[in-house]
Amino acid sequence: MSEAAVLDAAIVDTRPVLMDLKNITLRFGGVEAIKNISFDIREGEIRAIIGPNGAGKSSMLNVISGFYIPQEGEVWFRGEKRGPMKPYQVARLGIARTFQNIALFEGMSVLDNIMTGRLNRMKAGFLSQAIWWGAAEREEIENRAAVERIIDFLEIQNIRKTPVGRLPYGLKKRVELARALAAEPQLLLLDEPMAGMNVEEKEDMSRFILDVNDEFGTTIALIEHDMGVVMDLSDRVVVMDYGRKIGDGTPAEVRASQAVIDAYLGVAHD
Amino acid sequence: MDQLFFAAEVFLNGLMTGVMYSLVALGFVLIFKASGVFNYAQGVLALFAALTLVGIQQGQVPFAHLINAIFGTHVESFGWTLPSIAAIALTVLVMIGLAILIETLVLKHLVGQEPIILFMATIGLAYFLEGLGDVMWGADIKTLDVGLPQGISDSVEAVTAEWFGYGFFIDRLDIWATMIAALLVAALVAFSQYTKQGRAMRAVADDHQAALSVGISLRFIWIMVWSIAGFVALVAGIMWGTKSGVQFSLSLIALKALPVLMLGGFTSIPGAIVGGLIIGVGEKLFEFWVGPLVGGATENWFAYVLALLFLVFRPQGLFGEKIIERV
Amino acid sequence: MTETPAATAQLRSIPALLARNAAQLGTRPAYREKEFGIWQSWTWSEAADEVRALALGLLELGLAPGDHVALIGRNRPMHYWAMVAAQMCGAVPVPLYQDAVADEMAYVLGHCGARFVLCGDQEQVDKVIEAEASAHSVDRIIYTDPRGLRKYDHGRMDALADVQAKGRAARADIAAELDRRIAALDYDSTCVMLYTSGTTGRPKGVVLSNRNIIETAKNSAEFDGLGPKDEVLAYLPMAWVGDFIFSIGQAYWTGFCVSCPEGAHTMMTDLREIGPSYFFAPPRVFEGQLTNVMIRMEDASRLKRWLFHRFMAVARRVGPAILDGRRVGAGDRLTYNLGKLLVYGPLKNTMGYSRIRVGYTAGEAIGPEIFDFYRSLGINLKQLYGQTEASVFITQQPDGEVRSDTVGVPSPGVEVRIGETGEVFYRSPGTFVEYYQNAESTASTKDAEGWVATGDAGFFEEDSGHLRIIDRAKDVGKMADGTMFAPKYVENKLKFYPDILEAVVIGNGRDFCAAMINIDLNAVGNWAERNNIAYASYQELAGHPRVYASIREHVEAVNRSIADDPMLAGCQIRRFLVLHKELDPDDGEMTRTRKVRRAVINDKYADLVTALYDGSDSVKTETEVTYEDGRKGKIRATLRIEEAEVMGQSEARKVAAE
Amino acid sequence: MIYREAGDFKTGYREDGQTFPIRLDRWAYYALIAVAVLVVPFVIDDYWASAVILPFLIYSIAAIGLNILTGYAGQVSLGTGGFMAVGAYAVYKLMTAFPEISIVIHILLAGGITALVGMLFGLPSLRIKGFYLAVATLAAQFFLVWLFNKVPWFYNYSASGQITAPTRTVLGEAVTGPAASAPAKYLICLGFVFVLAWLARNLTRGTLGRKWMAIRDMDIAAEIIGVNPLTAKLSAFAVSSFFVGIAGALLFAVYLGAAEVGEAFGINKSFLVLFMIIIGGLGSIFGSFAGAAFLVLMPVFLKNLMTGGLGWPTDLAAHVELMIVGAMIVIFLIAEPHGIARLWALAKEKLRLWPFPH
Repeated sequence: MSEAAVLDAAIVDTRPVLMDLKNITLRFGGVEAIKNISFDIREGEIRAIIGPNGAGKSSMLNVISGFYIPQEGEVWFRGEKRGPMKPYQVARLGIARTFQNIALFEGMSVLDNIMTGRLNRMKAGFLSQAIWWGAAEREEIENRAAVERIIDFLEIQNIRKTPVGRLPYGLKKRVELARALAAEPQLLLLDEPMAGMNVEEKEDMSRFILDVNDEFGTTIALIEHDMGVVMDLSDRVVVMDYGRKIGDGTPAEVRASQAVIDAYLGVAHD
Repeated sequence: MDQLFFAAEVFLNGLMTGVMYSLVALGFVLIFKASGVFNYAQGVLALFAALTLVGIQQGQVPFAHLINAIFGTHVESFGWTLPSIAAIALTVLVMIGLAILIETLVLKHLVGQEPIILFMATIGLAYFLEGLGDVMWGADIKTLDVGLPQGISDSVEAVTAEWFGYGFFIDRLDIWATMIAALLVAALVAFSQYTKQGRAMRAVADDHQAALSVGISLRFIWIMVWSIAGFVALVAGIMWGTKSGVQFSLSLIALKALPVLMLGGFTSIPGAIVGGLIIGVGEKLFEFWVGPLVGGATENWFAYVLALLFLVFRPQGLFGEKIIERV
Repeated sequence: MTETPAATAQLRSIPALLARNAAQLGTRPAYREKEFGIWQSWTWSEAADEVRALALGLLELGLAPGDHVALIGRNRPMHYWAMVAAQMCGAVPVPLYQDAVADEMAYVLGHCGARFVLCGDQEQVDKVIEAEASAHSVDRIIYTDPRGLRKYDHGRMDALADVQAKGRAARADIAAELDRRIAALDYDSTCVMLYTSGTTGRPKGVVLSNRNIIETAKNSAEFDGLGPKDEVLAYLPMAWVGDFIFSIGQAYWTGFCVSCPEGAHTMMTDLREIGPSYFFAPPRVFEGQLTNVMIRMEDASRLKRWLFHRFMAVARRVGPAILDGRRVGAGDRLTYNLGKLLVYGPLKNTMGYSRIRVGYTAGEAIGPEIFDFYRSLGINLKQLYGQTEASVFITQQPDGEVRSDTVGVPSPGVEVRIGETGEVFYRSPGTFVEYYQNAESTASTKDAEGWVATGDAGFFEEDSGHLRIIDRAKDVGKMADGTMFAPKYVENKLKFYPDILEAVVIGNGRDFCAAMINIDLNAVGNWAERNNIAYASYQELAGHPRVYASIREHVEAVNRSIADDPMLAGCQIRRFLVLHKELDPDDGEMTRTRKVRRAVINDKYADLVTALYDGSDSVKTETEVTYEDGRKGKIRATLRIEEAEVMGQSEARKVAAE
Repeated sequence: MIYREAGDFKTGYREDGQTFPIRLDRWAYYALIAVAVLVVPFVIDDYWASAVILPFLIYSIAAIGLNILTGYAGQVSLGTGGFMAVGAYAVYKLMTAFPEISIVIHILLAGGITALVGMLFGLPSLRIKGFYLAVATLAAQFFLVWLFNKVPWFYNYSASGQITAPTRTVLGEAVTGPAASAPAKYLICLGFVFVLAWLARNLTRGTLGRKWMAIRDMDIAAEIIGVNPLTAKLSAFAVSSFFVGIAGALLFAVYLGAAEVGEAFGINKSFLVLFMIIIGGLGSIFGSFAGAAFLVLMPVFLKNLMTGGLGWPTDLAAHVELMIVGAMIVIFLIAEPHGIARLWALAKEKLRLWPFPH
């Protein structure tokens, strides 16, 4: 903890804080998945959460995305304390995410999957939808146009109408990213975006993540195993181990930190 | 005062019906645990078993109706009457054969399909078996008598009358049925807990791959559970059949077992037992107290509504533990 | 069908044509591009507006008359707009090949002294910046697709959209100036400058005037009755004269619609969606598609294959005749129509040729059976002969007189004569003005009366009056024994086999011919799969004995057919080898238009050549290759050399006699 | 083979998103409508109407309704029969209570009422999932049937306990009651089918449809990307029940004319409709029609074959029919779990690629 504090101090970043997590503790029954963790995410940065398997990274992401409600601690977003909320309400605040083991809607086409990312922007009334007239059709077309921009951005034009069920793993990951982007989130959470990818796919994905951050100025928080990737991508890194925060700072600082080294040498990581 | 005794009597009857429900529900649970199949045909199996039993016992010619229709013959019966034991034994064989057929013709080809598809398949199966039963043995209502004692048990009445000054009316068949069912339930539980096959069965339920890797034959397990289910169905069929004749309505006991499963959980053996008792007692008492006010016949739905309300407040069922959802 | 808008006296420039189209065809589609999942469309009036905005923008950025505007990118409406916009400002558009590597680009940019460069995307921008090291003339870069360029220094760089915005904003002050410049354009002002990929030496900048382009467009459009209702798909390099004639010249003259595919990889699907009515493709495209068709049919069910072959046979017999409107037996006509329903129709449809009225192929000779395949399906595919210096058209085939072995009759307005050396000369309104800053090669190509030497050897058939091209004039040489040596002629015959991609025949001044052959990975690879022949690399496949065997069969078949022609009998191939790598423009072995560079190959593969003649039966070699990303590497290989049976002259005579 | 798609390109998202993007399909669809409206009414007779066409149309509506709930929103329901009963009894009460108001209004209202009941029984779906929910819906089935049986108010205290549809007219033509002619019945049903199918298509292609499918495919992910499960599921139950209710109303008022809840709307109805969408294809409106057609036509065919053709006694025929239907369902599930709709799609793909295999 102390060391992490030191690292925090070492960072000079003027960008305003987008999300601030204060003393988060999360329990499942008796088990403490997250033990009193605090860190912040600044606007426009790429923030990585790393750590060995079972360090509580995914739980942390689930807390941020409102899927788990922590027993203790506060979540501040855009300067406001976030009360207990349903996940879909959190999504509407402008937080989108991808999942560790892909959670696409297998029964729908790539296009429809990405369109679901914009559901919250479609306000047409029931009647309008039923007769497909006015607002409903207009919205459909507008949002389709927006989605097509993302499809173009992620270079998945040729699979537009394919059912996601038929896609290879790497492309599914990309489609999931597209779905998250479609929501035009302020904060984008990526849970192991490169898990199970080959080198080439990893390079592509890294490029996309950087481009997203660069072109749309989206703030990104990501969990990743591959240290190399993390070091290249992220502005700041939080290191977790056994539910505790053992490091926080720029990639360089974190790499230098003894606690982190121990944690990583302690476990076999992929 | 009498009200109370009535209630107690109703309660007892409820318990007995409940045991029957548990028995049928057990059939479901076994199959669901072992093959993930939600076997809607369980009830029809009972009907089919009963029909077969009667047919064999009275020496009917299978498919007589069809044969006559096609060849214009008039075959009806072999003209013998088998002793109940023999008939039952033969019927058991038939049910096992049926289990094998079902496995090879249907289940084998549906491995890995979504549960809903498998469920649909069993409904299709139910239709088929119902038709088959009627075509094989004719659709007329049959009386089944394997020598189970029937009628009001005078002894019980006498004893109770002596004790409480109020004679309980309890059908001897029910007493027997309850005892047999209880026995069977015990036997099944013991089987699944203590025998090799039983453990294999549970292993399959927990993890197909693992089970396969340790060399348990899925086919064998499935045929076994379906045979057991067939046997359970036969017993249930005998009870019900003896009580109210062998006819289509017999297959409806399946529908009675469903809410039991909801209460107890599709995979929990104790759940099936306790759930059965709760439902049995519950619906009898409800009919006893509330029935008259609303025109009766509340058994049709009470069980379901009870289970429904129960689940709304405890989705994991009686014995399930709380589910932590993960992404 | 052809309601070409009335031509009036003052249609003396492309901008003038644009104005006319905007006025007369305002609501008809002018451009389409597949983007964001649909065909984004612009009517002529919308297009005119876009172009004008762009022109104003360029003006605002200080584009001066006489400046050169280089343009590197795939076929996109805005790129065509940019060319016209440049003309409006009195500048000269110079489209470049987008696959050109940096140093090629550097040369061209330096040579024409381009001040403005328009780039399609980041990749091209990077190349230009790299090229600037040697070409200092560039002082403004404009890009179409902003992706990834956000962080670049924008001091001297703008997005095309922004340029248009600038223009629209400044309209009030500079509109007058622009109109003045447009008005200043006349029939002899330069319309475009195109660099010929020159089979030898540095590329030359061919200057084409409005007269060249518009006259040619006019004549050729009338020749085939093109009208505003026609549809073309613009997918060939914008730097190639053909694309300029079709997508600018004819499009602006007749007012038909130009559609651009989403990208090279979606070209075939886009072709199918658009279903053009007027289509041009070099033989390799048709070859590729045919090979593709055959491969896909291989996996088809028995019945389908039977249907296919059955009806294709019928088509081959009567299809061309029906297409040329000649008399055909009622029975055949019936089966043909049935075939149309079951096979030809669907086939054309899946290839995207359902609506083709006129299709052209040129640049290389096309294999007879390939040519006939498409003809027999009822696709009016024709050949033309042309070159950049002629604004394409020299000769072309009129409907009804189409054959695979000729290139047709002189195009309207074109005079053609055969020099005493057998070289083909022409003179036409399309004849180019000059080679930019290269007076002496201009002089050496175009004489005082405006006759231009094509550099090809050929002759007119007495009976039909059709021109037949034998080979590049300078490539036609003499064997040691003095008989005629026409490598291209032989190479083409070889390349007609689907599994031969390229072939280089040598033998000038030698006493026999030898060949180096490139297999077609697509076709051969598939063949290997079907005969389950395992192979790890192109090299291994190329060296496979069975591949060699089938190649030898082809070679010998070719020998036999050559032997029939006493004039060329000497060109039969005695020894050949299969190359271990594909000939590649990036290695300078071919031109960007995929013409073999003999000189380069002769010295690059000198060791192979000697081996072919010193009788050795195998040769070790090491070759330098350039990878897509520009890195260079070496590949080593040991190539086998095999003998092919040749027909002695006497035999040949016999064969001919039989 | 028959498709000619070259040159059939889209220049806008409206075109691209239309129901029949391929020109040929569009024409086929218009042709079908034309035949249904301009030809059938003049050739239809009572046998065809009562044996095939009316049941087909009415069950199509029910199937579409159930498909919305089960196929699109992934909530398995075995209560269809009960909800049809609600529609039937609602329209009966309305017809008899307000004879002066148009039957069409009544039928729509009946749908609305069923929608409310459907939402009520849909509430548990927020806590209960999968089979548990499927079984739970049986509660609706049994309770509703029991209710209409036991409460005389619903059947206006008629001695028989049956409900009988009085004669009602649309544009002066009797569409219910004994006086109704086959064409009139046909046209009113056709009208409802056409409009409802169109509504279903619109709802399933847009925002609501995507919410439903998201919930179906992965409810957790759906909630995390911002879908409110409550509204999504309840809306599915409501819309579905609306369709089913109208189907029930038509079945009783137009087709049967008189009904006794037990045998007209028993659990077998629930299964019948469920079979229709499984065999037709989950999550496909076309599939709903296909399934309805299949399960309406097959029994008719079998009956004619066995009693008419082979001259078997009807009871035997009935039993054999039961066997065959059962077998067909199993076979279908084994051969093509995604139903006729998938078969159709595959066939169409083949035709589009012809003569190529892929």
